Amino acid sequence: MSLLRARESAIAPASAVPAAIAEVENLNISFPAGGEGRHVVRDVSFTLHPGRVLAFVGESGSGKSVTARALLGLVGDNAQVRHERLRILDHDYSNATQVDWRRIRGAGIGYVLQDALTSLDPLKTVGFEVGETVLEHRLKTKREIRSHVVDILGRVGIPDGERRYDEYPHQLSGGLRQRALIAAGIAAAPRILIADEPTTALDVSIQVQVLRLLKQSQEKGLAILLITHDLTVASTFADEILVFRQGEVVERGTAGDVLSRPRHAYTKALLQAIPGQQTRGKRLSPLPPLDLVRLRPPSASGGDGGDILEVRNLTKTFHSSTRHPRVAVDHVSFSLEYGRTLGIVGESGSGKSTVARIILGFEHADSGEVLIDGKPWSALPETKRRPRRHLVQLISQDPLGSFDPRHTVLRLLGDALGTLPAYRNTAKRDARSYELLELVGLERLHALRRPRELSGGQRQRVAIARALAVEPRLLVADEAVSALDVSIQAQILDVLRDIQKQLGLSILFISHDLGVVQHISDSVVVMKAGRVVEHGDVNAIFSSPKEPYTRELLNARHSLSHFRPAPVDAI
Amino acid sequence: MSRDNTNNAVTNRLSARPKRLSVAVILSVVFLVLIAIQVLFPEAIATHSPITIDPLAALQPPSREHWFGTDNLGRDLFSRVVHGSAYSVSIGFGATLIALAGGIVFGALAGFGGRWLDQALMRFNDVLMALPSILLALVVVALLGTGLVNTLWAIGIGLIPQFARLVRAEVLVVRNAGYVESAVGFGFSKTAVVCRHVIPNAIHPVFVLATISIGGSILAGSTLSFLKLGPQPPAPEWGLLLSEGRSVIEHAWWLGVFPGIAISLTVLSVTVVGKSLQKRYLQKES
Amino acid sequence: MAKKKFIVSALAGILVLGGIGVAAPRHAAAEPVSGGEITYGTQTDPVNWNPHQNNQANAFLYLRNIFDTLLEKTENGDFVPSLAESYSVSDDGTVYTFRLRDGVTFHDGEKLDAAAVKLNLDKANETPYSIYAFPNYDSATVVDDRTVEVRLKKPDASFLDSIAYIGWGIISPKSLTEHLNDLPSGGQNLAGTGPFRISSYQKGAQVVLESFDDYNWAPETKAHQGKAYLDKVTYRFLAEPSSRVGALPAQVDVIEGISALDVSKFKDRDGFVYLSNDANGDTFKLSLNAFLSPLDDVRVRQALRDGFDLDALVKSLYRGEIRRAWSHTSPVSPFYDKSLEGAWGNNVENANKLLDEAGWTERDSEGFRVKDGKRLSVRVLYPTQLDREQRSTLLQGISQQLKQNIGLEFIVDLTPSSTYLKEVASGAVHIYPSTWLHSDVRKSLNGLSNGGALATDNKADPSIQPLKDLAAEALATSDNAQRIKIFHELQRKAVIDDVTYIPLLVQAYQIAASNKVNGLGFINQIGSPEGVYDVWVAK
Amino acid sequence: MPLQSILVSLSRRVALGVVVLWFTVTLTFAFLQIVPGDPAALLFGGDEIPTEEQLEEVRRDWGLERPVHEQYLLYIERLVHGDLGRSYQQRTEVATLLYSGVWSTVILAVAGLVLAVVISVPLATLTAGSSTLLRRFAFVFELVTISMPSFWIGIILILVFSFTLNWFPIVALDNPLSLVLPAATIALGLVGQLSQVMRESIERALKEPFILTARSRGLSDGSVRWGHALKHSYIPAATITGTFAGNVLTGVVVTETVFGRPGLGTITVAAITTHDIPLVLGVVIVSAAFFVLVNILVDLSYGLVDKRIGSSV
Repeated sequence: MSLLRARESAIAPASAVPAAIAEVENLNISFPAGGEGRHVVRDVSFTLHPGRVLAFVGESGSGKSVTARALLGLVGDNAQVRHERLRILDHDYSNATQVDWRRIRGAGIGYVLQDALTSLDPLKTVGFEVGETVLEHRLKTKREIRSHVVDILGRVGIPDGERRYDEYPHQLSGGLRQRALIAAGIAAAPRILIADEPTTALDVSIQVQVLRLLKQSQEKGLAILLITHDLTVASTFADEILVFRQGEVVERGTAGDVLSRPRHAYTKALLQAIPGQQTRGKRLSPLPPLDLVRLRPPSASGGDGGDILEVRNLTKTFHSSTRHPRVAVDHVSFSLEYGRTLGIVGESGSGKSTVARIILGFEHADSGEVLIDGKPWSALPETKRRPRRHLVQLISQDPLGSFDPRHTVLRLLGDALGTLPAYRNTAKRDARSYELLELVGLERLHALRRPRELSGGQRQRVAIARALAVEPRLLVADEAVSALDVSIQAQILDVLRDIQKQLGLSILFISHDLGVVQHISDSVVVMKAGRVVEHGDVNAIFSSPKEPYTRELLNARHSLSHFRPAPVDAI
Repeated sequence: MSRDNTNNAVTNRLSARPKRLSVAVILSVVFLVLIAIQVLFPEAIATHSPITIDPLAALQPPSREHWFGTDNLGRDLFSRVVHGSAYSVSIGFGATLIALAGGIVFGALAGFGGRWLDQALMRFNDVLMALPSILLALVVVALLGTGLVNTLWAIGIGLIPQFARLVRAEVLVVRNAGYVESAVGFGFSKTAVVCRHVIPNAIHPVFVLATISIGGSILAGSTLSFLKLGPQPPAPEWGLLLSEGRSVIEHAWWLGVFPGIAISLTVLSVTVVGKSLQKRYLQKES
Repeated sequence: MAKKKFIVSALAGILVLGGIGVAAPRHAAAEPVSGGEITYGTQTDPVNWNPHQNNQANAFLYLRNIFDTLLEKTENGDFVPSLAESYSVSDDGTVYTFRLRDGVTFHDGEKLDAAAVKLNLDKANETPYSIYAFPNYDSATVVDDRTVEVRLKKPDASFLDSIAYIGWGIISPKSLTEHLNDLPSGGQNLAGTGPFRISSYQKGAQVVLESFDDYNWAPETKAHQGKAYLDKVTYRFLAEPSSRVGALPAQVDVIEGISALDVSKFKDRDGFVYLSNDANGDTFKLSLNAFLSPLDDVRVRQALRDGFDLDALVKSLYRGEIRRAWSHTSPVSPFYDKSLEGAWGNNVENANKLLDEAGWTERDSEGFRVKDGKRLSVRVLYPTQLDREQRSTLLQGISQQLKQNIGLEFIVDLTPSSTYLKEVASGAVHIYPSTWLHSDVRKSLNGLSNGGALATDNKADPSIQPLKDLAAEALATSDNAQRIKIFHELQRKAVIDDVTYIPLLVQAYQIAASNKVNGLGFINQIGSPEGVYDVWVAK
Repeated sequence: MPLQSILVSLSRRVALGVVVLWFTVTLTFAFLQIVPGDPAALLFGGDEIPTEEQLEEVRRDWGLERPVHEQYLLYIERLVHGDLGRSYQQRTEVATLLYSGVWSTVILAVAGLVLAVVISVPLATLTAGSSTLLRRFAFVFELVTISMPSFWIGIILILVFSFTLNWFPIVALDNPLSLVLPAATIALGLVGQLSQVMRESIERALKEPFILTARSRGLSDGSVRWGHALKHSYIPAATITGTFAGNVLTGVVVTETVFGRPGLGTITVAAITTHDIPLVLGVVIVSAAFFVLVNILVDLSYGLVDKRIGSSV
């Protein structure tokens, strides 16, 4: 593993650490808007060194991005920034003017944001975006710029730069786009590069490529500040790690120290929350298990050994007037036993979500059939399916979108309950709603809120409560934890596991995240380009994959996390 | 560790941003309330009869007796403006109601009716849009004659395509919203989904457009009056007052100024309120 | 057949003097100068440039520059030579012989000859092409190259009025034969013999006329001979009154159509000339449909006539710039009956008495009189495009006064002309406000003898036959005194006895100009603004 | 987007546009048949009430005695051959009449649109997302222009800038300065809406990550606004301008009336008030064709400005 070797070479004795090129001492940032004032960063200090990587790790809202932006003077117009020392590239930026800041941005410090689709101006060509920094700082003339940009594109591994120069971001694949963004960040040869979640939202294989690219820059003497929510990425890549929580640095140290000998409870919890092989059968979050037994329907498990879900030879092609027809699902078959969890993994575009939508009856298959509880399902007309729809419930990635924004949580649950004959009565419905909320770990006061007023984790709990309300037999969790921070993800995964264990429900768990699937599933289906590549027991597939594609996936993940933190309780 | 409270803090911060009413909105609402009072109880506010002529008091500048001065027949302009508010407001509301009703019917049919009905209705909508609204209004007036009610139709019909487009677009957006699919997933029937979710959620932006188009309709009404195709004298409709006053504006500025201010302030207030509704309801959802 | 030969030269001197009295500028002091150009702000873009098809008095000022007629009418009602150097009438009054002037050419180079005149007369009497067909016209004959004979079906005193009217302007035969369909839209193909030719025309904007250099046949009514003083005149159509007034003097040199309120800006002001002229023909009046209840009762009509104070209304609206009218006929007409002045109007007490007598004694909640459960109500239909000079405001004032004074509901219905016909056809119209501008004896008589309102309302009613007989007598007689007597009788009947007309305003025309512009005037025949043949600009 | 697919979508739009045009003509034709008033009586004109025989003659002359559907088919047939018929009132080719007015109107409309854009773009770009004094001024200015009837704006402009200050003539049509006030009247009818819409999308763009990226390259505030954010307001701005341009006749009618300018607006009012059916139809065809054309251009321009459109559809 080249990445692995690179990291080891970077970890050198302390005496060999080159002099700092950026020093920040006791940085405090607050937003005094609205009178009360919000303190988002407290007393953060760090230094950057040429050829070394510093990583900020933390969950969303922890202040890591804001801290990094302070180096660029881009915290925001209404922010109050205080610090004892702010030296960048041998200049004091304590009282820097806009002109000073503009001089260092791009030329002194490059900045790479996540998600190149939104971080590159969609209306400008790639060449323009990459060359803009260079032109802005008058490093090249307009005549020289084209060859310079093509050169840079080549350096970040974008082939055929001449052609790409005139293309627009949407015409590039995700990996190339992210490379172009990095090209723009380093085009003016800065000495510091801030990379803010540069690999989020990318498929695993591409994440590896992007990180490798950053690594190359680092080796050429660039000081890199990496911001990530992903401890694995940080551990692979960084020399030093700062763990952020609510605007404060709770832990700092070398990558090895932080991961193997975490001191702060928060760091420990974070590490423990990472799902994977080693966490199978264990709880990820420190929260106590739910008590769901009361919910258990009288006729709990169906025929033992039978299949709740059977997918036979599904095929679905999408037609479009301007493009070639796209085969999204290609002869897919699998089945799911009662009370078990089946994971479907695959990269974006593999057709896993389309399969889910067909199973949910939101999409018609061109051919093939879905059976639920051994009875026809996808072949039924909608009116016939309607009375049985409660059997299959969806937990989506975006619970907010699945709630009518005008309704309170109570109303949302009540509406769902209203489909059951037992809950035609309003009082009964309300009582049951409160009970459900309590069961998924929410409080009574949440009942009168609207979904918009809840946090992401709370929303997902409401979604689960609502799904459970109608006494389903099968839950389809489509990327249900993908948008959540790792600690929240841990909680929701625990909830799903509790549900399954105590209620005997079957779960179809769809995710691009191999770790999550490995953690929760009994068996797994690997999909690629609409086809099932491999299908079998989760342990078998993860330990000895037969198909090359599965191996590829696992390798990519492995190179991202060559360092597996030992289970925390073992330390 | 409390349950995911970091995330909580972020969401609270975003949603709890206080939305204060600006001074402009408050003033607009106050002004519209005044207009509403004028419409409902013109006698209580007017100082004179709006139609009684007094040749001896013709063309007097504003004074304590005649706040807005008098016109060329000695009628009290202030009282005429007060009584005229009913006309202008009826045009604004009436035309908007027609457009709203027509737009919802057309738009909903197009949005729900399947591909062919949608295509047919939208092409028809294109036709209405291709007809310049003034031409449509002129033809309607030629067809039905002048007068308040006809003016209202003339303007309202011209506005229908705008509403139909919006209703259709909203219905299509809402139809594909996650919560509609989710309701289907719970086994609700199509009708139930439409009534419970689609229409209530699609209607908000439509009402916002309606608020704004009240102002536009008042302006359109005054334009028809200017072209002598709106309500006819002696109706004290504002556009008509302004249109009559414009030829003597050099000698009796008040005749050309006060009705104009009445129109502009009303339209302005409606627009400000509409925009503020738009901010409150629409941007929050997007 | 004894011929009454009209010797041009004998009368020339008198006519020139008369001409100067009217058309020559009242402010002319200096010697006229040739050359230069003016911009003239006008109210009307003609709907139709073909004189045979245009009936807009406000467009005659353009047409009179471009076209000549066979004869010209003087201020005192005589007819003097123009394109015809003389004419004669047969004793029985049915044959008119015109001797044409020599050497007259059209703008397009065609020569004026008898054939051209015959073609014009025939066209001008052909319906539906022409709107000026003369009911008694029979035929025209080319006698020789310069002589045309016109035969009438029966004697008609109004024939020469038509001959001198711009509606019978002589158009180039080439235009009439080759470009007939293009004539309405103006342009180069519209060729006459007048002192100016069309240089360019932009619909809705302006028409530019340039001097016709060959012009050498001005009638004696004009102040000078030979070509026009001006090289060029731009008529800019400014329909907005305030635009015309505001544009003078910085952007235009002359304007016409000035509202009473704006007059003070020009009248007796340094740097400006202001001219005003009463129109010939009819006054602005209400035509009452005496065959429709409740106006079928003459007492109601009288009460309506006397139930409002016209003097006060006119004074307040027009500030003395426009006069109230006393008769159906304009006071500048030779047939005007002056004895009507002060003979009617504003007698509220009597009006109420009349209505009481007529049985309209009860009142409803709004204060209107009621009889047999029906409100005393009349409906006035007025086309919006005729509404100028605050006339609808005047009607509203009358309406208000009638309500206050005598409890009569006077509904003023303004309607665009597109729906006007429908409303007329509905038959539920009591009153048509109208003005008919002409100096045509026959048209005046027609109006006076039709018993009020529109011909459609009553043409079959036998009760108006005596009036029609009187009118026919006036038209046929060759005795002018007798004709005037009949005219007076008809006017008195229409206004005092039958009350089929209620005169309101004497229509007037106004011109204002910067004072460097000289020679402006009005058309003798109908009183509207004249062309600019005599106009010159001081250097 | 490859040329071929541009041509395909273009021809589809044009075909659709022709259908819309045909629909529009038919609808208007039907409308006008119900409008009261005997065209023959109008054609006759004049002072006297025509006799029935005279009316018959006129009807024969103009083909009005035929059944309505025949008249319609005849009209469409002539229309296909480019013959718009002859005006009842002016007895001239409708095409000639329209041609005489169309250039003046196009110049006025284009001048108005250009002026509106010239005012709105800086106003929106400079004030987006800021709370300066200029923003407040813009807020008030836009609201006031949105709230004033355009004929009133025109009258005030004339009074102040032409008659009182004498800066811009309105009478001398040959003088290019005479275009300023009418164009301003048209522009002010659009400026409020246009700059508000542009500002909204610029503000939305300013919140996007790519703006942060651009700033991180050292771009000044101005460069970020003009170089990146402004372009993102193109589509809503073009939509509004397209709708406005399609409906420009409305603004033109008022403006031409107030300023006494020649053009389609003047012709429209005259045609409607005199019930001149061929002329009304002519105006409808011209303005609907203009609407269709403008919207095709606007649609195509979307793809040129934003390459994602067209490739994603």
